[in-house]
Amino acid sequence: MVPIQYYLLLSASVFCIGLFGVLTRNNALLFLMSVELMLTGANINLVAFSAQTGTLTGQVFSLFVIALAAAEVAIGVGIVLALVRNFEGVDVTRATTMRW
Amino acid sequence: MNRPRLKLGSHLVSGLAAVALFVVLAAVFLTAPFGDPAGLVAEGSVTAAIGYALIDRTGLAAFETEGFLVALLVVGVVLDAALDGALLLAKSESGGRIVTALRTGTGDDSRTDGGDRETGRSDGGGE
Amino acid sequence: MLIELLIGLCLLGALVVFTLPDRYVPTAALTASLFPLVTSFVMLAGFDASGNAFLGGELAYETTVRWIELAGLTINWHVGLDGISMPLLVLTTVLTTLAILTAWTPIDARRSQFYGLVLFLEAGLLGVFAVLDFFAWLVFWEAVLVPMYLLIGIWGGPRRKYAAIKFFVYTNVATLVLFVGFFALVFGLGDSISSLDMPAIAQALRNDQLGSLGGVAPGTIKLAAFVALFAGFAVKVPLVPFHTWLPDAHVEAPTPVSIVLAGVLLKMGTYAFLRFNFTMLADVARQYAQLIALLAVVSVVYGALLALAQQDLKRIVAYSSISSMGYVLLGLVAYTVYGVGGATFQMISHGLLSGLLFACVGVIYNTTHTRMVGDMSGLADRMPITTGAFVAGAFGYMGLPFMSGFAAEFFVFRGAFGSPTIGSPLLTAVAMFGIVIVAGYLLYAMQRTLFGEFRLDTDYEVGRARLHDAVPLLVLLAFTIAIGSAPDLAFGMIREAVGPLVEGVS
Amino acid sequence: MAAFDYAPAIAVLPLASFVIALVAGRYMPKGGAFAGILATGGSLVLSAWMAFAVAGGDTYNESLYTFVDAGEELSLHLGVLIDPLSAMMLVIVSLVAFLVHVFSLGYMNDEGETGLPRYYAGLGLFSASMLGFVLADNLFMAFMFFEMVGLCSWLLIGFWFRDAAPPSAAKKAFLVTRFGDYFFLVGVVAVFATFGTAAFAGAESFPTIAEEALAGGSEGAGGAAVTTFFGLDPGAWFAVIALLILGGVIGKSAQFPLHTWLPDAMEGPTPVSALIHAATMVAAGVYLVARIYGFYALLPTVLAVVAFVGGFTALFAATMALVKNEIKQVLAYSTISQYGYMMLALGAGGYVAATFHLMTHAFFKALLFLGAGAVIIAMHHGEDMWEMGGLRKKMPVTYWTFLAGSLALAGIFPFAGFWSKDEVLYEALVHGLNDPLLLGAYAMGLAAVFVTGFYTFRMVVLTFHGKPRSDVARDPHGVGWNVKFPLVVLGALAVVAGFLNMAPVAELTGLHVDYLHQWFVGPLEATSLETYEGLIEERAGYEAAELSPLLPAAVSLALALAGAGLAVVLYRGAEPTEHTDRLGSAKRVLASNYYQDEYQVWLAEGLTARVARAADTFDQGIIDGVVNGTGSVSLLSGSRVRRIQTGVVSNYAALLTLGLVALLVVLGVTGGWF
Repeated sequence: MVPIQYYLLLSASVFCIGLFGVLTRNNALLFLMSVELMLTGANINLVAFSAQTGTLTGQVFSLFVIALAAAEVAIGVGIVLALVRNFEGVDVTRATTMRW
Repeated sequence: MNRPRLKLGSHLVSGLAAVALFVVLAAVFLTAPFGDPAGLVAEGSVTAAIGYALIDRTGLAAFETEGFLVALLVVGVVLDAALDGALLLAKSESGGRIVTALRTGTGDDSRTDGGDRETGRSDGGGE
Repeated sequence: MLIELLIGLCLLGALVVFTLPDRYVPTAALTASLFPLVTSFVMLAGFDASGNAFLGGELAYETTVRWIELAGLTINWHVGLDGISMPLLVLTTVLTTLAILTAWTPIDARRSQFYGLVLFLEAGLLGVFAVLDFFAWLVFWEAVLVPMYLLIGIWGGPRRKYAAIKFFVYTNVATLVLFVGFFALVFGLGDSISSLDMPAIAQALRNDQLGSLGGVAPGTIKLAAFVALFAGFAVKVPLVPFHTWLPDAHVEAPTPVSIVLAGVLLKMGTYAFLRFNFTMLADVARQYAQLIALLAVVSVVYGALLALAQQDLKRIVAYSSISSMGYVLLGLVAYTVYGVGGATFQMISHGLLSGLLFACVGVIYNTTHTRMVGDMSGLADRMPITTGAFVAGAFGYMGLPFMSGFAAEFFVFRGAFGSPTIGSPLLTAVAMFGIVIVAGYLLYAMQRTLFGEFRLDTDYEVGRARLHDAVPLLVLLAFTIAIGSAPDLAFGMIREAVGPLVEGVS
Repeated sequence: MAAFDYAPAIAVLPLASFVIALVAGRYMPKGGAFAGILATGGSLVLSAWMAFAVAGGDTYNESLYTFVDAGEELSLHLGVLIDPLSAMMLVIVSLVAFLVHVFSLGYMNDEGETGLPRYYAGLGLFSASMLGFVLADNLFMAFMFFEMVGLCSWLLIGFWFRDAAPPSAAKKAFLVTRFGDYFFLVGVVAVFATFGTAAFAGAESFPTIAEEALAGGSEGAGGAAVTTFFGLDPGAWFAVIALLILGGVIGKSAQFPLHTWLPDAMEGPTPVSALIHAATMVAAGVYLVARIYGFYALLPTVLAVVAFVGGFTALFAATMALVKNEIKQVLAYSTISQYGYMMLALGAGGYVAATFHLMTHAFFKALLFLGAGAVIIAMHHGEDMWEMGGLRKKMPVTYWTFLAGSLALAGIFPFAGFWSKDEVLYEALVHGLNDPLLLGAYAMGLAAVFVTGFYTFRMVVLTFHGKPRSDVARDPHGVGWNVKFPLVVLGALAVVAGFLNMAPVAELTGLHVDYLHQWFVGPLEATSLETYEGLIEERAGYEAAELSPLLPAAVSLALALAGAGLAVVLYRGAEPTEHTDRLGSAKRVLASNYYQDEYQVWLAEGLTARVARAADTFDQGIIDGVVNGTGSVSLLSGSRVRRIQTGVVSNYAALLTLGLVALLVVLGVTGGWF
């Protein structure tokens, strides 16, 4: 069987690619995509450990994650629309009202 | 020509944090002892077992699992709420009160934290 | 169960008063405070404890209930009284009732909240004196801060926010310090204690069961804990140089709050000194007795000098409280029956006398709307009762015989003079010079404000005190004279509790 | 023994009158005066009964009330000690208090004063405290009542609180005596710490223990158990204690340098001056030394200090009385001077002389003050002697009694003052011939005799003789029976009190007319005169020189007559003139009281107040500055640190990531993952 380290490295790299996107992009839509990548990384991790432990919990959880991701996208798009309306664009760095 | 172009620049610096995280994670994963994977060795359908697990019929599942009925219901409610919320946020500006609440810099009564009116738009700080 | 009843009555009274409309609140609050008052006197009458609560004495009204189970460390609801806490408990109920009475005139906004908070404060104070488990004790200790903060911050004078925040932050930081110090001891004791019961901890510490912690020797832990606890309580007492919150708090606080603040709240500090530093860690205290006595003397003389320089009547009394609290510390560190007993007696006496003086200043302020010495003179003619009470209180403060102040100070001096721990009587002799300075500033203030030709710069009509203003003054005066003429009313039980603490000290 | 069961009532009766006057005085006729008169009258009767019982050979020494019950060693008691000394003092105090109460009817009530209940309450409380002080059987109780009389003095000096001067004088009086009391308090505490008891008399009393300790020390064997401090041997430590207690004595008895409060105290009503600031409270200091004379007699150094302070004060105060223009001021300085004599006598080993002078002085000085009070009534509350004159014919009763008092004060034969002052000087001389310090004190005392004669008769002549120098003096206000009665009683006593102890006559003729000596050879051994004389010789090493009492008596009488004669010569005639200008610059010094007030005021206001203000500045600036500084630093750093909160989501995410990385690295390193 494939050792779990490989899966973990895969999941870590997918997660970090998503994170990289979040950190370097200003576009809210790209944010959403990047977040999807991060969730995928987490899902890989869950499934990998499901196989490692021989139980189904991880797989069930990844299902939940997928479902929640859908909800997240829905809200995310809503926020993006609000951004567009209030800050004339999808640039997240413009919305800085929640600061000191 | 209109094709993707790699945009390099100082905005990538913060991405180094992600790289660093990957390095650390990799270092941890590669050095950690996990033992041999158990694998899903039993006979039967994994998908069916997941289905049973979701509705708490763990006795019928071919694989060892726990019940997730409550989680399923909670997630269901959350999803519903999220969709409603998304709809509310996305509604046109004509009637949505929440949208108005989020708006800053245009309304007179909308500011509650004492922030400076002029910096609401222009002083992004991140660019 | 009487202690629980006592605290419960205060909380219940607070709840009821919170919900009442402002119009009925003053009477209701007074009535509500009478229940704990009567209860405390019933307890005093049936008081049958012997020995020191922390040194294996028989307690009165003791209850122990297992409350929270933690791994290896149980938290109990453990309350009980000995001869040290009983008089303080009575002092608290008496002063709270009288403070409520003095609030009738000056407090006219948000009455239900005010009186409710005062009753809540009373519950906290009673808990501090009655509870013997550290966890619950700390809860009460901190619970006192909140109502006090609000009472100063809402109903105070012009700089009330500054004073309230200063009070809260200062004392809260102090609590943090003492908390760290105490838990160093708890962890150092390790398996030798099974609960946060303070008497048990005291016994374990006195039996030398303190182990090392993180490679630090037990002696060092003890010393560090002593310093941390000392600093924490010194803020509350307050001791020079941790005293600067007190004058600000007093000046801004309304009269009834000042009475409780000076009368009872400061005693929390000295009470904790007695219980923690001087009972649990008695060996450290004795080792550094001279240093502590020096601190006490500095507090006495420096506080008195500062009082001499003030023009605001409340500031004068506030600084003189610092001076008086110095006597308490001097008595505690003496480790003689008269020293520690006198210190406890001084807590009671100072509670009554400072309450009396603050109440007098309050009555004067309510009428004249000023507290500055230079703004008025000759009030004696217009306010004979207040003047009489002020004069009597001031002389009590100066240590007039047959009033409690004399007995307290004499006990402290007698205990400290030949004390085996302090060594030289010189420090005591210097501290005693406080009685001259205190006479200086109080006589000066009285001469300027009460006597001479009538003059008032603030242009208010000055008349006799109303009955509910006069009653607290007279009641306090009566108590002062009673325990000053027959000190054994309080000193008898105090001595009983102090005895085991000073046994065998040489 | 039945008599002594009523002893506490002597003090309790006036206390009851205090309560009555305070609570119900305003509803009673005469502002509660009658309660006070009855109470002090009752005290007088009881005191006389005590005196008879003591004369019958009984004494009483019991603790009656346990103030603090803390086992054998530590308890504090209030009790009663009645022996010849306290019995005599009780009679003096209750008699003067009674007469002053009566006199007050004329001085206060008839003059339409307001606040009379307060006045009579004060008088009652004072009488109770003073009698309590006299009754005290231990130093602790004595200190308590010592403080109480201080309070009463404050209350009564400041009786006319609407004026500016009386409250100020009251404050000064209390503060200056408080300064002395501070030392006394240290002394009391030291006595407890040293001996474990503060009882005056009995086997367990501290003078007895001290004597045993010193006896044991000198023989090299272990004496009684006393604890000394500072590594001093018992003798030196006892001297320290005695000097500390002496601090209280100097304060209360207005001895140099703490005498400054007494002249100011004349701001109080004149009956108060007579009772408190002449006859009784000021005597408390001297009485205290006499009370524990068994302790002082052990310590020759302290005795010498006492004598020297006394002698110096006697002369020093008398010179200031020379130039005063107010009748009460003259009497005030005279009082200081006379108490100096008593201290001189005590220091010189003349126990009987001191108590004798205490008694005669109480009578004649109370008389003089009450006489002055009568004059002040007549003058419509004017006190300046230059406004008076010629009152002799208008008020004969006052004049003749005042004259008797003056003759007694000046020490003219055969008035009371002659006998007592002569004995004081004789004792100082016979013991002083072997001791230069005492001899110096004696010389000052002798010089003061001349000065006393002068100022006394200057006062008499200016007040009563010549022609009236103002309109009020031409038509003085009349005085009633309540003024005359006390004057007559005291006048008679001023004449005859001296015959109680005619020591020189006894010496010359061999007749036993030194009744006071016999009185003090009392039944209670510890406080008996014989004990004291033995101690003075053995412990203090005083030796009496062989000397006839006649010559010194003649010398002092001659000096007194010379002083009085000079005053009469200078100030007689219809229109006397001021001669004080002839003193030149000395006049200014005398009139300014040797600048004693100035330096004491400077000590209080210039020095202490300035130090206090500096401390306040330090406190507000430095100590509170640090506290507020801590607050400001927190606020400032907070306002800097919050800048991290940029509002840009990417920055938050980056920080989150970095935090996670750091956390993982830390956990990994400490947990050994790598």
